[in-house]
Amino acid sequence: MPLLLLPLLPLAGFLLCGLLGKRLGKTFVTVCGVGSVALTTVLAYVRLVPYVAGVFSGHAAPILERYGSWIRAGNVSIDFALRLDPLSALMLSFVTFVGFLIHVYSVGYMHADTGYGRYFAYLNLFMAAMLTLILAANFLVLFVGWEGVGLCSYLLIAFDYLKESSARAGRKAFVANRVGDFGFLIGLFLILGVFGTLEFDRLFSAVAASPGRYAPAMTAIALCLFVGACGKSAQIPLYVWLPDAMAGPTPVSALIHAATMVTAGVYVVARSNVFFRLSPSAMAVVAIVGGATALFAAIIGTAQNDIKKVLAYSTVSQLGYMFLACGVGAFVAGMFHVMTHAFFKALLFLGSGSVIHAMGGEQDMRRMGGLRRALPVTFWTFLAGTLALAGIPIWAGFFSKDEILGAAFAKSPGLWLVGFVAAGLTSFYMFRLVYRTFFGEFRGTDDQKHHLHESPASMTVPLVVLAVLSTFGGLVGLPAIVGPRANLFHRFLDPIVPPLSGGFEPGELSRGLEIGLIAASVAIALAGWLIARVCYAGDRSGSLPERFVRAVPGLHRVVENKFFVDEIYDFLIYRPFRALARFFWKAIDTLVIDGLINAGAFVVELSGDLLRFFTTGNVRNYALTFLLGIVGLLAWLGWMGAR
Amino acid sequence: MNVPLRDVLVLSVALFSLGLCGALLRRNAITIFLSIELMLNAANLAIVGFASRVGGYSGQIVVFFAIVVAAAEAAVGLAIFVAVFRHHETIDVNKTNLLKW
Amino acid sequence: MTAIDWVIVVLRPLVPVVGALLLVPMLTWAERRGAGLMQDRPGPNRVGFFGWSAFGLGQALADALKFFFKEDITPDNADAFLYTLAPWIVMFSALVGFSVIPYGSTLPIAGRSIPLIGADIPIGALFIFAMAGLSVYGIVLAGWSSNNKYSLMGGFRSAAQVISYELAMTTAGAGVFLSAGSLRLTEVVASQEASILRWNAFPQFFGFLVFTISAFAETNRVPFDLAEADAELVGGYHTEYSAFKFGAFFMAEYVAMTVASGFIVTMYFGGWSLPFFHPQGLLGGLVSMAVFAAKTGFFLLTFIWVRWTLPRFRYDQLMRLGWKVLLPLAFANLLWTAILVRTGIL
Amino acid sequence: MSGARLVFDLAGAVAIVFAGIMVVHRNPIKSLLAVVVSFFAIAVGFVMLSAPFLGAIQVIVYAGAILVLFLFVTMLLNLDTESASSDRRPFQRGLALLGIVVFAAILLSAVRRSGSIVGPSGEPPATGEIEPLARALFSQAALPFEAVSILLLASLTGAYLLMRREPPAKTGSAENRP
Repeated sequence: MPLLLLPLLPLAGFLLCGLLGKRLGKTFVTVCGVGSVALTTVLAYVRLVPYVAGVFSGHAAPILERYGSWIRAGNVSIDFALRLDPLSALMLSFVTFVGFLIHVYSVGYMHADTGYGRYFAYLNLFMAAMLTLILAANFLVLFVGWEGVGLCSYLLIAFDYLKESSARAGRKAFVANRVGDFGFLIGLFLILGVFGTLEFDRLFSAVAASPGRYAPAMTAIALCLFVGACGKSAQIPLYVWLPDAMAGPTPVSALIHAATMVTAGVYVVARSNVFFRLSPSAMAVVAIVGGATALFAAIIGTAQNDIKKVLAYSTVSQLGYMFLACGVGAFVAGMFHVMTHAFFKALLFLGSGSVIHAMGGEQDMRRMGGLRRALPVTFWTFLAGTLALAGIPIWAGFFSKDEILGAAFAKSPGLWLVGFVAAGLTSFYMFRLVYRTFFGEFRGTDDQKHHLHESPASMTVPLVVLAVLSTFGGLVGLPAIVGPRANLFHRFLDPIVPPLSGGFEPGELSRGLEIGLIAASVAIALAGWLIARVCYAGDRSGSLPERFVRAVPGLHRVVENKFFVDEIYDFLIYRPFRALARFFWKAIDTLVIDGLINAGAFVVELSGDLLRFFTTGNVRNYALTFLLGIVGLLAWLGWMGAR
Repeated sequence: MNVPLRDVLVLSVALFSLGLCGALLRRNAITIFLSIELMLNAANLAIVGFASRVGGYSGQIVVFFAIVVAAAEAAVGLAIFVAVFRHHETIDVNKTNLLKW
Repeated sequence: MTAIDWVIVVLRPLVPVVGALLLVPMLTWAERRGAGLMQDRPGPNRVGFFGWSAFGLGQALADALKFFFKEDITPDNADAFLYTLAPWIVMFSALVGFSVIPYGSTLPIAGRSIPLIGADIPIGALFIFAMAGLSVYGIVLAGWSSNNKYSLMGGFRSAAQVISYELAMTTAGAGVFLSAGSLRLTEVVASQEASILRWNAFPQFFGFLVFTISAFAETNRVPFDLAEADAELVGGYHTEYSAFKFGAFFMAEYVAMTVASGFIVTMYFGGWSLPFFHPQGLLGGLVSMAVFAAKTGFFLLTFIWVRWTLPRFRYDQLMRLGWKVLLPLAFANLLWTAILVRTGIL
Repeated sequence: MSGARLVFDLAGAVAIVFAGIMVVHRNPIKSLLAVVVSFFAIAVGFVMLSAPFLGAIQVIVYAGAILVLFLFVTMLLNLDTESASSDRRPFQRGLALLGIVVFAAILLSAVRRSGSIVGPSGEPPATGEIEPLARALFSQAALPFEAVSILLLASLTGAYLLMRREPPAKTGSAENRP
């Protein structure tokens, strides 16, 4: 079974759903859309299981499948090739599985939508692009998937294209992504210029062979790639599109804007860790941007009232964590968090989707409350996701986040402090969300109250499965204190971070310090929980936050309005750009170019007015003119010949 | 090669000039078209004359194609005349000046 | 060249031409008697010679005399010159076709071996096509110069019909030239001499069919006689004609039939050759002429038989048959023959 | 004077005479018939120039098809004899005649001066046979041959579109229906 089949199957599903979906009806779309992804998942695991087993028994060599030459120009030759190595295997395992679950969930969630066929077509196209991205064996194939997921993200955010805000959000996502993609593309050209190839194997072995030779060029390449990663993974300063992207259907937020696509940036950084590690300054930039994003987004998240917006900022914040991990050299820890985050954030989004579904489209937490009794499955699974995200021990997020914080501390206590505070905030806003939504009295309309119901099985089953994964998924990466070989995840993924002389290596912690750090992070998570409970549950719920707001009104306004970042961008970038465009339109285009063209037209018209009197419409006049011309020509030729 | 080339060329020039006369002096579109065909034939004759002097078959092939093209041209030209006649009830070229400014 | 050579050169094309002209009275008689046979009536059976009825053979001569002595009318507003010229164009173009058809092998006389063909020119077949194409001028001009709308319509129909069917006929004929590798009719006959299976009518059956049907159309015979169509157009292009000018049209039709039959025989039925009997010398020459005459006679009888069997086509049916059935069929036949020749079967 | 030259010159004389008749005759049908004779004479000229195939094509295609088409259309349009009176345009006529005379004079002087410039190439002279012509036509000129067939198809379609009446008539002839 060739790897190529994995992207091709969803692509076929896309074509079938997109071209025939409207004609053949919903059943056909369900079978094609979900079936293709189900088959892809099965086939992916058919490939994965033997490979993973092989890696654990010491055969970690990547599988390379080449399907033919794609571009051949001069001495540059790029193949269309896919590869399976531990990193892509990891991504493949959860992208297919989570993707499949979300497809199943979508069947229930989208059942009443008129764009059912279109939705599944886009979703399948996304799967095809995402699989291309993670299975790519060189940067060009990766870029195809990279652009493909960007396109699908745009299409799905603007899925409800009749709504002005959705279309606007889609456009914003697309433009922000283009900024990042531009940097990414420059990075690719730099790589091509320095190495003459885009093949992962050849690139990384070339660097590993002589790090000193290539180190000077690495900062530029790494930073360009990181710009691309910032765009795709919503980091400062390009994060603004992700909160708006919540305009798309909730399963899309779960699949694309939480579990898979947004982690592509982390994936690329981890994939090209060799480049990054050779440039300490680039690593510092990655770490600082990641840490800053983690804290910044967490702060904004505490003041949001839209259930999906909270989760969106949480996603931005968690992505910041992943980059923080990469920035301090803990690429494996970063990827570990990618995986656990995929489980619990998909779970949380799907849970919120279930809530929104039950509330008839309502997303504002101020009108919810007490949903625990009406939606028991949703509540318990959501709680599992919250515990995982907050970093409560046993649940998946605890292990990954803790590993990141540990690595950050080893590198720089300052970075650790940022992550530590962000962890507390995370715990706070997540439990705030849970208390506001599931506890207390119902604050919505009577109509909504009447309507409350648990979601259908197609939605709850994926929730349960994801809840189990969120709860126990972290056990594959037990911390080092449990035992030297207990961390299966490291044993599997370590080959992707080859030893590099002169490279940037993560620091080591003493055993005691590690235990202390774990205790500290558990403590702050519990503290966040406690504060949330005090503020939003029990007797004095509500009054405490109000008093806080009254005490520092400015701060609250700033946070609630997301630090006015959109407005700043509007002022700094959008308006000058618009003015420039206006200048080019009015001054250059209308005056200069149109003027030139009109002048030309005027000359033509004038000469036509003068010459038209020769056009008598009488054929014989034309023939006579023709003859006289030929006679003249012949006479001239004869005269020339006579000379 | 019994026919001298000069005979052929003189005949060709004569026919061509007669064709020119018809094309320039007559007003009936069909006659003008016929005159054009005559000029075409005069040219064909000259080519065949040169071909028989030069040897080989290239000249004859050229004339063959010229005749085929003439057939195509005649079909379209006559169709145009019929179409013009349907509109104007005449094909006198002095009375049909659609292309006038 | 001696005087006898000149005599032979003149006689060679003259023999079939005179033969065809002499055949005309016989054919008119055969036509009428054939019609009688098919319609279960006697047909002309009285006019004979010196008291002997001779199956009515004398009727043809009587008709010929009548043509000579009737009043020759030229309508007032007719274009007298073209009106007179038209029948002779038809007659001429019909007769001259015979000068390139081989009507026998060779005849050894006075120490010379005389090829029995008017003129063995390299483009023999094209010559016949060219002459058949010219005959349409006679019909169209007759129709136009009569200054009669029925005549004009007959002329129109004839022009469109002949051009349309000429295409199918030449395309079908191309198959024969392909297998013979020549346009020279003697070589066309020679290519069919070997066995009866080499007669082009067998490997190119559809070509033969198209060719024969087109020949009917080219000679304006039923079921393609729309140019005269006595039921609709009175007499078509010869409505106004009388006396000997009419006689010329009348004769030309039978001469054209004879040429067409001879052409079909040459193209598809081995010409003068017999597949199993190859006598030499004087006998061979005479036998070959007899064989050619017999084969041609068979097709002449076919012409008559068809005339009294099939009704006339409607004009649109005629056009549809020519362009949509016969022409594609002729091209298919050409392709088929090309395959046969390429694979070496022919 | 050889036989071929005699025949050629006679045919040439016929061609010129009938071309002249074509130019001066006011009745389009008579003009057309004059052209037919002229083309027939040119066909004879082709045969005398060792191009019998072109002679046959000339008769079959030109005389037998193209000019029949002309005749057909001329009769269909029922054109009157061209009247001599209206719209004479003397200046144009004079200029045209002058142009033609000068044109013919230039060409004839060119023929007189350079009749011997063209000489035989290495290729064998054309005989009356068709086979070498066919070989040349279908090998070295195969591509133009195909192109010309497409041209014919295009002109057929074009002629049909131009002649079609709007709305297109139903199939089946109207003239035979009551």
